[in-house]
Amino acid sequence: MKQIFMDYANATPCDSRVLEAMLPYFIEKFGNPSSHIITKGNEALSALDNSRKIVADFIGAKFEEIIFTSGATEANNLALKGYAFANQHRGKHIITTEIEHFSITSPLRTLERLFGFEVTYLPVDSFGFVSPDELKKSLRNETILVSIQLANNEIGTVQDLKELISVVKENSSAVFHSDATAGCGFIDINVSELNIDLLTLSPTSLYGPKGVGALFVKNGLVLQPLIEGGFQEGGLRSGTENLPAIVGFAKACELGKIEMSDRCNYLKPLRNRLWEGIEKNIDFVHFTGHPEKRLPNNVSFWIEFAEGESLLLMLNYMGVMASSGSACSSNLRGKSEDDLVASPVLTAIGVPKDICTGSLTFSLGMSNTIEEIDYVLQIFPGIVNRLWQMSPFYLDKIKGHTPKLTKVDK
Amino acid sequence: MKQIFMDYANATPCDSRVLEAMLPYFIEKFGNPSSHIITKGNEALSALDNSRKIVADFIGAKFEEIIFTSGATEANNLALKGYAFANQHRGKHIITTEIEHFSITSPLRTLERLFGFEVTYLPVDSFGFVSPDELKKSLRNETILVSIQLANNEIGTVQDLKELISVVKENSSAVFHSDATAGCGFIDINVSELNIDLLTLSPTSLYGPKGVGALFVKNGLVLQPLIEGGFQEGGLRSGTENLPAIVGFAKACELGKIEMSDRCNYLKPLRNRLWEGIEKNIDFVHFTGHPEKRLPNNVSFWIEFAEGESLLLMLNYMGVMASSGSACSSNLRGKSEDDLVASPVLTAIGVPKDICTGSLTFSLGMSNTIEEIDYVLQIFPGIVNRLWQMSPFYLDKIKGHTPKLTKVDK
Amino acid sequence: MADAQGPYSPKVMEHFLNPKNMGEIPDASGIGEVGNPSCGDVMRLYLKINENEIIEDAKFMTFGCGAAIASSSMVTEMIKGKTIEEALKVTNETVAEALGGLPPSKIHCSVLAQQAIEAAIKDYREKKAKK
Amino acid sequence: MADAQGPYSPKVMEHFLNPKNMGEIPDASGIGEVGNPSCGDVMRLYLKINENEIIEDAKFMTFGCGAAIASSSMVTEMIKGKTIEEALKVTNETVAEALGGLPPSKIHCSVLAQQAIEAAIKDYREKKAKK
Ligand SMILES: Cc1ncc(COP(=O)(O)O)c(C=O)c1O
Ligand SMILES: Cc1ncc(COP(=O)(O)O)c(C=O)c1O
Repeated sequence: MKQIFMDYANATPCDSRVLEAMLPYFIEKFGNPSSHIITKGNEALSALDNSRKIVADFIGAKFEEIIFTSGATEANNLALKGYAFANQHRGKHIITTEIEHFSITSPLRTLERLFGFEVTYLPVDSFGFVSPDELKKSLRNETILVSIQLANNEIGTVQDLKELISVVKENSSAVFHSDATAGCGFIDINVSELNIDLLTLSPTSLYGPKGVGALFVKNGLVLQPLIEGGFQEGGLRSGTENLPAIVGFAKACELGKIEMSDRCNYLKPLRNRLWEGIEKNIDFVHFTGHPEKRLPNNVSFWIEFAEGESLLLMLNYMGVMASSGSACSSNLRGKSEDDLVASPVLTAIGVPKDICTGSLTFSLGMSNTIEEIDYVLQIFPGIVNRLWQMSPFYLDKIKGHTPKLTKVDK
Repeated sequence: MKQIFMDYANATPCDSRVLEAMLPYFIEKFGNPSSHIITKGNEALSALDNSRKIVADFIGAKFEEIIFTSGATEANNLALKGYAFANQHRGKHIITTEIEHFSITSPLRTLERLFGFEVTYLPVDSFGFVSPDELKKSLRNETILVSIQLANNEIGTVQDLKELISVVKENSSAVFHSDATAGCGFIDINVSELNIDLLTLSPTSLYGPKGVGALFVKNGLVLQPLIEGGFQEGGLRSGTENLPAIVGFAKACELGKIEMSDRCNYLKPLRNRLWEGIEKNIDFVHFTGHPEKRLPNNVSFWIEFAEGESLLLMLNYMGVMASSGSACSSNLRGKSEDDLVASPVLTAIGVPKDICTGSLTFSLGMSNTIEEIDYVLQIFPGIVNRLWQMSPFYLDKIKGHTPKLTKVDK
Repeated sequence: MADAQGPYSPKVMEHFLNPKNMGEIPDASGIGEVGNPSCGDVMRLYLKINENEIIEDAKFMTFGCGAAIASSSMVTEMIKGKTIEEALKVTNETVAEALGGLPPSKIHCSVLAQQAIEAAIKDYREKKAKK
Repeated sequence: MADAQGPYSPKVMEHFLNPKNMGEIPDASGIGEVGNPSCGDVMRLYLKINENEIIEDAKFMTFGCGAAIASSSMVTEMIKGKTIEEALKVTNETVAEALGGLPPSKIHCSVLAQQAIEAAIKDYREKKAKK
């Protein structure tokens, strides 16, 4: 059976041009940039410098403002804990939102629990937007840091960062961090236009490699490093640099810069076709996120009377791979039921908490085709119906209601 | 000119079999192990599980006792800060040695400076050995953690960990961590025989990839994660797993296990030839580290009246790459003179502090040959002599002294 | 560790994809509905019990994940033809075992199945007592 | 950022690999020895100064890194033929510049060169005063 991958928010293959750029750095150019007195090390340092320059250019930053990390999660942790530890004498209040990734909220919970910080989690509206007014009201004298994502990987909503940043800048001395992991492959970012202080970048949405990410740290900001040792990355992140991945990240940025608008133009019609097809053919569907201000590759919704993990399993059985924010589909590797955590994003945008929601996210990529979209639209109604037929809630509900389903498999 | 690489302690190329094992995971098998409900994710999780099993077997650990990190530096930071933060209620005293890598001492300095811990830095003897008696005397009721390296990457000395661990276990309730980065490619490690609690592993000396490492965490130990987020690695280390590198790491362990003794048998005679040649032909040389209990690939020494960076530059000019612990050769990327840090290892073993030592380390690898050793032996005396001829100290010293030098270039 | 098949055993997938005894029993002797408040799973079990207290038929309606649906299907198969005393001896462990094991985080789904039997039999006994 | 040549400019490497004016001047008019206690670099500068206070010859002996040796070599070249007043105007910046720049962490090597001139000329003047 054909395998159709529509979970690009959680995993992307490397672009073959990215892998090609990386390959020399495994065996041939294996040097350590810190040993740049010797030829091999100097060759490595040149590649590192060159990569840093490309990634800096990608977001309009300066060379020395890019700190390479092992990924977006580490960059988020460094931004939050690193800034908090180094600047706690100025205040111990941090502001974020209710729809951040766990790599934002988990370190913040630790700062609260172990290190005496106070964190405000701003609510969002039903589209997932943070209100500039609420943000303004939550700023205090002791607020040292505000962290708000660029785009949400689950519901696709893209914040108006520029406005949110100016609210913070005009009303406080707090610095602004944004997790741009989910957006940086689709949205042109310029750190000086945004007037932002800290920004997390990931190659994930750029068809770059795993094992690398970057934190933009505006010149002059002081951070306490989390990973200390050999003074790499200006002392902010020690450890021998993962040069193949860094070179691949840079290549992905270089290609992304050139091809970004083409990619968006390719993905948007596919996304719209999927969205419209689902809207037309399936009942009890609630789309999530803003219809316009959203990632060009994201279709997200929840379906009444069908549970997310079951939807995923059936779709996967039919060769279609997507993701869900339902508790039941989370963290299946956990040690107990307590390790299952529903996505807080759905709760934050007002999806009723008392039902285990059938949330689904299709995130498209450059390998997807119209034919694939049409195949999904062909099989999906039957899958939904099958689960409805098992659901006691659906049974109770439909007495007297004729669902809009147009196709039913078997 | 032929390039002769003898700095394997700081950089190793991937074994081609390691790279081959990694390749499918960049493009084809690009899934995210956390999305293992879907086929691509499950394929990734299987590879992750399989890799974890191989790395666990490599040191006789259990599957769930291996935590993958982005490298040895991160593993060291996680072991030290992670254990300290989670167990500070039991005491705030930590013991380490004066010859640890910066990825041990830097996080410990931070624990002292910012978080109220007290750290004892045990002295070592002239070979670099920690004294079991001194260790015993330094243990206190509040000692929660002892961290002593397996082998020193600079002077090659291998500690008797088994004895040191039993001193700690018999006289305290502290847990024992060891940084095995420099030793794990050459020394068979069994965590249960050692009775060790935490152990840092790196693929560096195993011809594995950059960007990955592992921390062995004995079942039952509680650590505060440094990088938090999506609950990967049992919650101890979040972030999408760097699967290609993890698979490569496992392959490197697999091969290392099989080939370790062959590798040692290949390297030792080369090392001895280099050592003996230098000993015979060059005056004012002081070998460092223990002559027997040392890494099979390491020749380290310092030379009077010649500075390390100059030696490196001249060797490199002649096509030979090595490393030095001299201040002048350190951290050349630093922002000022203050960023130059001499290796504390040499001071710890009693090398006179007041001269900028001409320390050199040749660390051999499987690509090196007898011919390469002989080439080094041929050019090295001339290089040393050239620097001596420039040195005011040498000038003052040799009045009346005939140096042992047998060959002099030009 | 992951099975080559995915998070679930082949048996779980079999019961999930082709559940046995799915649906209602309109004139059920006892109906048990149990749920897991933490994730919202709900399992409704219908039993047809004859005068010898033998379970002649069992059906289910379940809202939940793959493990919940498979556990529902498996439990109906396990108790059909059994006396209610025998059925009450079916535990979550036996359900999970019959399914070839469940991931640790999904053990609660087999617990739900055990609870559903208990609830349905309680309902049957209460209805019978009322008659 | 790294130069394609390594940490040092081609000019530094040239002076390091083929230093000019290396050695002693047995009957030097002035000798300056300066050092950097933090890393142990020592630069000894010998000057031959004629009756018109023109530096006729300059030689050095240096223990130190590539930058220290290159700075020594460069500074001897720069001051040969100059009057001592002119020589005293040679600054660490001009030495570093003449070398095509130095890494920030190595600027102190060019400072050493400047200090060596000052020390050697001081020694010359003291010796002269004693006569
Ligand atoms: C918005 C967002 N931030 C951060 C991350 C963490 O990225 P990584 O797991 O690559 O570290 C993700 C991953 O999906 C994400 O979607
Ligand atoms: C003994 C020792 N520990 C730790 C490290 C740090 O390793 P990495 O830079 O790969 O994180 C090194 C690196 O050379 C080392 O030699």
